Amino acid sequence: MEIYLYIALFSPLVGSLFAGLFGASPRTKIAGIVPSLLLFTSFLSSTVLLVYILGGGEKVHVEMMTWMAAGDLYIPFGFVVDQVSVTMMMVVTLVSTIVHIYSIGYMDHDKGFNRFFSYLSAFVFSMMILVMSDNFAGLFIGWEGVGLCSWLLIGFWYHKESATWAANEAFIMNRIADLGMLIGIFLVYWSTGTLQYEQAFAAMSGLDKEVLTWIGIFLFIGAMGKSAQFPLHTWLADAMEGPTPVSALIHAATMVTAGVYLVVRANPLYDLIPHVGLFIASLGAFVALFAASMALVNRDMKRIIAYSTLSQLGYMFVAAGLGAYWVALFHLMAHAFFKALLFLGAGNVMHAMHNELDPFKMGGLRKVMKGTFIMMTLASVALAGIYPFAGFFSKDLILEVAFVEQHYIIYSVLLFTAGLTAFYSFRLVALIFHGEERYKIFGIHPHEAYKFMLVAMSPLLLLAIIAGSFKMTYFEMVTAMLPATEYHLHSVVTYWIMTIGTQLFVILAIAFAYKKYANNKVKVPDGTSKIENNLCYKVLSNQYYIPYIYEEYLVKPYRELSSVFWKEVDMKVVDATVDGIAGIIYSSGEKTRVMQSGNLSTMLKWMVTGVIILLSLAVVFGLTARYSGEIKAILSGLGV
Amino acid sequence: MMEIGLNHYLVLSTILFAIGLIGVMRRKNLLLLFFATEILLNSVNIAFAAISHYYGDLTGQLFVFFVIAIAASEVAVGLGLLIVWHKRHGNIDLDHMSTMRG
Amino acid sequence: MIEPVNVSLGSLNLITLAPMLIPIIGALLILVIDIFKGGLDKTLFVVISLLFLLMDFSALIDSAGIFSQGGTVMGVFNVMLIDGLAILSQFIIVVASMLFIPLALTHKRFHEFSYPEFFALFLFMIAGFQFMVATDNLILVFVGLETSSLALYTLVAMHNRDKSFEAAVKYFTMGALAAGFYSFGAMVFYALTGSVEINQIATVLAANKYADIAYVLIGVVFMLASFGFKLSLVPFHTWAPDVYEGASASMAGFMSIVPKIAAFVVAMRLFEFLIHSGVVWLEIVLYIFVVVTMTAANIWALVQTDVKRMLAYSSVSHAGFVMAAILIGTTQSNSALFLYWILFSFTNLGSFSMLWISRQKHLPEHQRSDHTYDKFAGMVQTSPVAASIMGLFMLSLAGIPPFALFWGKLYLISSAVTAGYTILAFIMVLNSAISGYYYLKLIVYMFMKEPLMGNDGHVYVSNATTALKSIIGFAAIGTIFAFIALNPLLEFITAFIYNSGY
Amino acid sequence: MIDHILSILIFFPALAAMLGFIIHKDSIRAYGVAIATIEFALSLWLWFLFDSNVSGMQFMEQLPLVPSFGINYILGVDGISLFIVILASFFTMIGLASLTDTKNIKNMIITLLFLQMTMVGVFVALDAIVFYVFWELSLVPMLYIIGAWGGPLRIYASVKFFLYTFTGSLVMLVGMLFMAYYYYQATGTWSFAILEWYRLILPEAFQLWLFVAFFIGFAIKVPMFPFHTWLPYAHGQAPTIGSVILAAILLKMGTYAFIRFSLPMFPDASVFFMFPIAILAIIMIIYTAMVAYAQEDIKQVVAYSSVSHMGVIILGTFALNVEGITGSIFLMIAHGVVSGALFLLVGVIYDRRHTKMMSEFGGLAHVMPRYATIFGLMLMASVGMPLTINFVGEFLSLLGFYKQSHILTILAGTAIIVGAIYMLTAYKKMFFGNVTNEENRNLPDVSKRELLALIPLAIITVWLGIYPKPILVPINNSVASIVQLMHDKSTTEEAKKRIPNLVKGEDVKTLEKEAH
Repeated sequence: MEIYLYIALFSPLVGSLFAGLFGASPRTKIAGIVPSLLLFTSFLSSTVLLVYILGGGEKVHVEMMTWMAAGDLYIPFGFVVDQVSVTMMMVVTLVSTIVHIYSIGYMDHDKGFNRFFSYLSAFVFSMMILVMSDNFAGLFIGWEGVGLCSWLLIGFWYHKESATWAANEAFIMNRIADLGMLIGIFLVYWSTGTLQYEQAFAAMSGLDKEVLTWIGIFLFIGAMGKSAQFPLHTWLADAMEGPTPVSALIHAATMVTAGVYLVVRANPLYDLIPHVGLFIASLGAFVALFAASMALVNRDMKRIIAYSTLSQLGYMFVAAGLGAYWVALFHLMAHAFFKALLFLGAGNVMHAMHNELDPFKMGGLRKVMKGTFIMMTLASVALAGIYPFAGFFSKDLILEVAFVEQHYIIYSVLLFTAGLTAFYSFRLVALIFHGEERYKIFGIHPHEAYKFMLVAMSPLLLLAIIAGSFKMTYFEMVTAMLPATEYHLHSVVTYWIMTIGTQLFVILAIAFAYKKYANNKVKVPDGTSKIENNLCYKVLSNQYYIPYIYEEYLVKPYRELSSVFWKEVDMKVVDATVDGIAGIIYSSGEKTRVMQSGNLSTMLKWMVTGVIILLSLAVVFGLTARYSGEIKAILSGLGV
Repeated sequence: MMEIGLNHYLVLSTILFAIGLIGVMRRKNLLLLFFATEILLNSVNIAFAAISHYYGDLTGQLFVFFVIAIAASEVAVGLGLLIVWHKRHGNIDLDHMSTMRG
Repeated sequence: MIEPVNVSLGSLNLITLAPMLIPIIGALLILVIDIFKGGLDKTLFVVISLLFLLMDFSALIDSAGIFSQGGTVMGVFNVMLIDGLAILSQFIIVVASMLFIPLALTHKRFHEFSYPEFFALFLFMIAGFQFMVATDNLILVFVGLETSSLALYTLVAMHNRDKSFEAAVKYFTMGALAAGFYSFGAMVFYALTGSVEINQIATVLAANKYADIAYVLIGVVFMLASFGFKLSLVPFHTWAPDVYEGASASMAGFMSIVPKIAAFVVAMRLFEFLIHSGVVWLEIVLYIFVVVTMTAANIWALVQTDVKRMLAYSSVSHAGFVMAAILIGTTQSNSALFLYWILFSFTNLGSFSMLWISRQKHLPEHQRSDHTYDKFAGMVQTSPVAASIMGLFMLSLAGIPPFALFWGKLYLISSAVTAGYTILAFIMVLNSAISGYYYLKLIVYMFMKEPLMGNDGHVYVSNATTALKSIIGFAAIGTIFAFIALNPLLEFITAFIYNSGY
Repeated sequence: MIDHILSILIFFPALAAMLGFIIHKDSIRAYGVAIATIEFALSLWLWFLFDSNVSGMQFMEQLPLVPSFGINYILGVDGISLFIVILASFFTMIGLASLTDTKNIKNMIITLLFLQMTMVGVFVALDAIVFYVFWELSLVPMLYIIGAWGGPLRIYASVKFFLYTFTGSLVMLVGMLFMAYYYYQATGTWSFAILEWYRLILPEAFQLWLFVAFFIGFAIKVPMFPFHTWLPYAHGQAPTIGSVILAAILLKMGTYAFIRFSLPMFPDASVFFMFPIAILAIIMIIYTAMVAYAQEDIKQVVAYSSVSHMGVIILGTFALNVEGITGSIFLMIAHGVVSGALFLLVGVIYDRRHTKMMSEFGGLAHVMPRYATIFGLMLMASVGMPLTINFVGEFLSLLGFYKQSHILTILAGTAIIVGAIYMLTAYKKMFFGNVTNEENRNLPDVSKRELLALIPLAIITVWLGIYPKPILVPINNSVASIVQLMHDKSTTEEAKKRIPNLVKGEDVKTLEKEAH
């Protein structure tokens, strides 16, 4: 089995390097096809591993070589394929294979085609390291690696100021969280003596509660950055500057879920510190609502989906925080499928609309883009959690978890958010595909994407529809590792009331969205309508002014402080002190050199003066010696 | 009648020395400056002679002889320099003698 | 009837006088030759002087042999004193003089070397210095001091320029004042103890337990002033820059080395017993002198625009630095003094010789003095070897290892640390750091600036002959490879110092 | 030959430099490269001969120099110095290979060879005075390089560099002399041998002030805040090769000296001053990173980033445990490679445009994609991306210090944030966006000669990031012996507690190894 592990892990790397070879040469299809094939290989290997694990196989654990060893620290390049990582591997390889194939079409006309595939495959490789590593340090490699690739890909169109700005923002914000992660890792090392998951988690049960709490908090800070939890969430929406396949792969399906993965992976730790878990869940619930609310009014197709991702991540954290790790992982998986699908559909729309992102400028696209329309609608249905789509199984489960664990506030927040989710998803669908063909004003002639792109998307569609049915198989597999808590309501009646109630609520929300946006009256907003001047609307569309606050109160002061440090402190204080000392020495030379007047008379006077000074010193000394007793008496009298 | 003792000689010597010093400081004329230095040396000579007598030891007088000899040769060198200077510049004023400074 | 005085020649121990007599004889010989046949070439006199100095040197080796076997020797009515200090300092005096004399063999003709009297005076001066160091009798010190000084004044004046005369007059006048101080100081000691021998003075003062401390201090003050002049301690240093500037570069180099070591030896003999007998005042005053001299001279050197003048101030600063050895007064520090001075001689001789070979007869319009910094701008491009050698000497003076002077500084600072003068050690190193600036300034000019217009590089070696080049080469090799000779030198010096009881 | 390999390593370049004077200036570059290559091969051979399992000194040479004053010519390498020596010879080689045509190239090459002598000398000297000799001597060639080939402020910069460092090291010299004196008092003989000094146990009061004396010398060299202001000038004015060597090797002398002198000689003082120094290091990290962010000149950014990274190295050193010190030594090498490469890269653009102002550039990624790629790689290494060389060092350094203080490590850890901020901003300014300046439109991409220098660095950056073991093992062994020595020598309770005792751990570790 180890060979499959290596194939799964390294094929993306090979693909990346292969595409990288063509980095400087003009666009060539092969630079896209080969990495896609290699990723498919990786996917196949992962499937083999999945089958093996499903068949009750022992987990596959390899140690490739030593990475770092110093003192008592020993970090190998170790990889493990177990129930959790194999799930992630499947998600990652599947979605990325599809995204790769899709990108061959999507990036068709881009002159950075080869470079794109190199980055994309490199990302997959990093992600594979992240999920497959058997220790925290390896996890951190992947963690940073995906951050790097995300930086490269967000800033892929580096001639765009906004893209590069967003790339840097994403990187730096992730770095802030990574610091937390790093500290968490240090804490793990110094309290358990190792960074291997197995030994470390085994040792944790014997640790002080306080230490564990800190470890949990710091690791979670890391997770917050990658998964864009409040207050480190702003980068995700800005990251939409990257090419859409990137958004599908990185900022929906895989990288942003790394935080969830981390919490799931560290379940033995979080089991020991339920209070931190509760915090995670509360934050998750807050983010779910918070992000959904911003999605309500946004006018950027990709950003809306991004906020929805954020919101769904919140759901996952609720599950993970409440100890329902397998539920979190399950939602992660299902979400990856339908969200990637949604993004890829959005990519098609963008292509058709010549990179126009404002759904208000679209409308009625269902006529020209039938395939995309169907896919996006179904993906939105799945996202909204309508039975029997994937979202229903995973998302409702989270609601149940919250209910069963008796966190009713969380439950109600999530429930409300579910409605919002349905609303904004279908607001988007309605605006894009229904109603009047507003794009015509702008002289755009939309067209459907390449066939093969739609074909490539179809597995995702399939999975978005049926993934829910794997629930029990999945449960059996993954609970070999994760706590096998089943969340059953005490009474069947309650269960049904809840389920149906939720479904109704969601459907109502959808209907409302359609009613409001799927008609011909929708106009391109021009900032004059009443709703746009509503305070609420403003707050929401400005993302609660958080980016503004960051810019004004963090970025600007940092920039100004830096400038002050350089120009005022470094130059005018630190350096000036040094130069000042030198200057004082030099200028005292200049000032006192007049002593050497060149006049013999003065020189002789200096000599005599010297003698007189010496004589007076002698007199002083003589007197002091003579009257030392008296002087002491006087001094003591003065209280010295 | 006051007995003239060693201390008187020494005081005289010191006073002369001080006069010499003042002369050294005040005089702007090179020649007078040389005179002042001669006064310095000779004031010491007086003291040496007196002390020598006081101790009944000839070393002091020996010193005096050497000082006189040296003073003489100093004058020779000094006057030589002075003459050259005067030839070149036509004056022996110290204030004109400050091309090098700083 | 007066009894005939019977003094056996053996008890006179005339051998102690031999090293001083040889140069005197040489000087007389030169004068005699000139009387018989005038107008002989300077090379003859250079060779004669060298020969006599060589003989002097071998006589010294002889005395050194005697000393290392039998310890301190007194001679000639107990006036001459041959101890380690005397021998070491005479070695320095004679060797430095031997290196100096060939500097007369310049490419250009200079006024002073055409007089045989120049060489005669030079040899008289050497004898004077030798007398100064090889006695503990204040009279003889005075005689030696004045013999050498008067000769020196004349030698400076013989450079025959306006500035030289001015320098000579200044030097002379201040020297006369210093002589007055010296004799007054000697008088005070004589009055206190009835003796003019340092040993005796020490014994008598110790016997009455420094009862007349106030008078002792007065004597010390005048002695300090006198030697302060000779050693150019601030504020008695004012002659130094002017005289160095006025004298020829070679003479300036000579003055920075030989007269000072002679003065150091006398100062060591005189002041150390005082310090060791607990005259705290002297310790404090010397401390002040050391610090002020080092620092003040350094900051004045910073602002100079003429290299020779800068080197003058730097010599003053070095003298202050070395004065610390006398203040510390341990065997190690005294050894360090000699070590330092030997290494300093090499370096300073080299750097002044470099100036000497670049001496022009007529200054171009833009050049204000003989050796302005500007003159050396861009030297590396036109004469890289000369520039490198000059740079080497500057680095050595700044105390960059492994060049000669570094080891001197190392040992001297170590002696300060060892004797508990840690603060002094820090002041010393900080001064070294300050001094780095002005030595560096010349390097900056030579290596990093563009040459002035019309400077074809010939000017830097305009005065060079084989003899001068060999001297410089010798100094350069000595400067670079000092560390090889260091151990034997150190052992030799330490043994001599230790056996002399210092 | 093996017995004297270190002497050969030191003096071969110097000798070659002397002979270089007679070589015609057209062939001097080939000569220089050849000499540097031989030197590099020799240093690799040294590594080959080096026994990684020995923690002590190897290839020791001893020759009396001034025995009566205890100065001996003692050389030796251990895991700590070995790689810095190799790095020094490596950088001289690639520096010479990539040297662009300048005026007086002959002087430049000869100077560089002399500089190499001093660099190797510093790291293999085991006698304080010999160490000091090379330490000071290294200033001279650098002074010349900056002063003769530098920018408009070159003279100010070079003199400042020289005097500042010179002053600091003179203070250190007093410390050394006192150390020797103390040794003399304790044993009755003079000695400047470092290994002999290790055996002394000093009273804490002495340790404290000696530590400070040494600290001033080292801190200026490193340079630590607030003694760092010479560095931006030196880097800003120096020619490319000067900056490369300064950043890659010369700065490492300071941190190396901390490990060679301060820690083993003054364990109690090291513990006593650990927190103040750590705070200084943190100021260095954050403050200089912010200053770097404010720069307008790309070279200054890299220069200040050096200071910032040196802060991490200092922090690792004062972790006083094996992990931290190993990390800091590794980071020295890593930072040498990366900052050296960054300075080379800045030199590449400077050669083309004769400006280093970032505002002059923009959109270079369009024009010079290869250049942008290599720059990007080095940038990522500089911000500590895992699997690049820097990360290993930073990780271990911070990990080590975490044992001593949580809060301070968190503050120091902001290095990874602030580092990313200034580096990414600079990269964005230079490479991203559209080409706005017409002059940049037709810039040629990196040439073969430049690649010759950059490719090896890129390979090392990645290779040692993935597989640092061959370097970490020898470093680790030598560091372990030093930490043990410190533990044994320390006298105060606090120090005993802070510095781990490895003897107990030893058995456990061997058991673990068997288990693997």
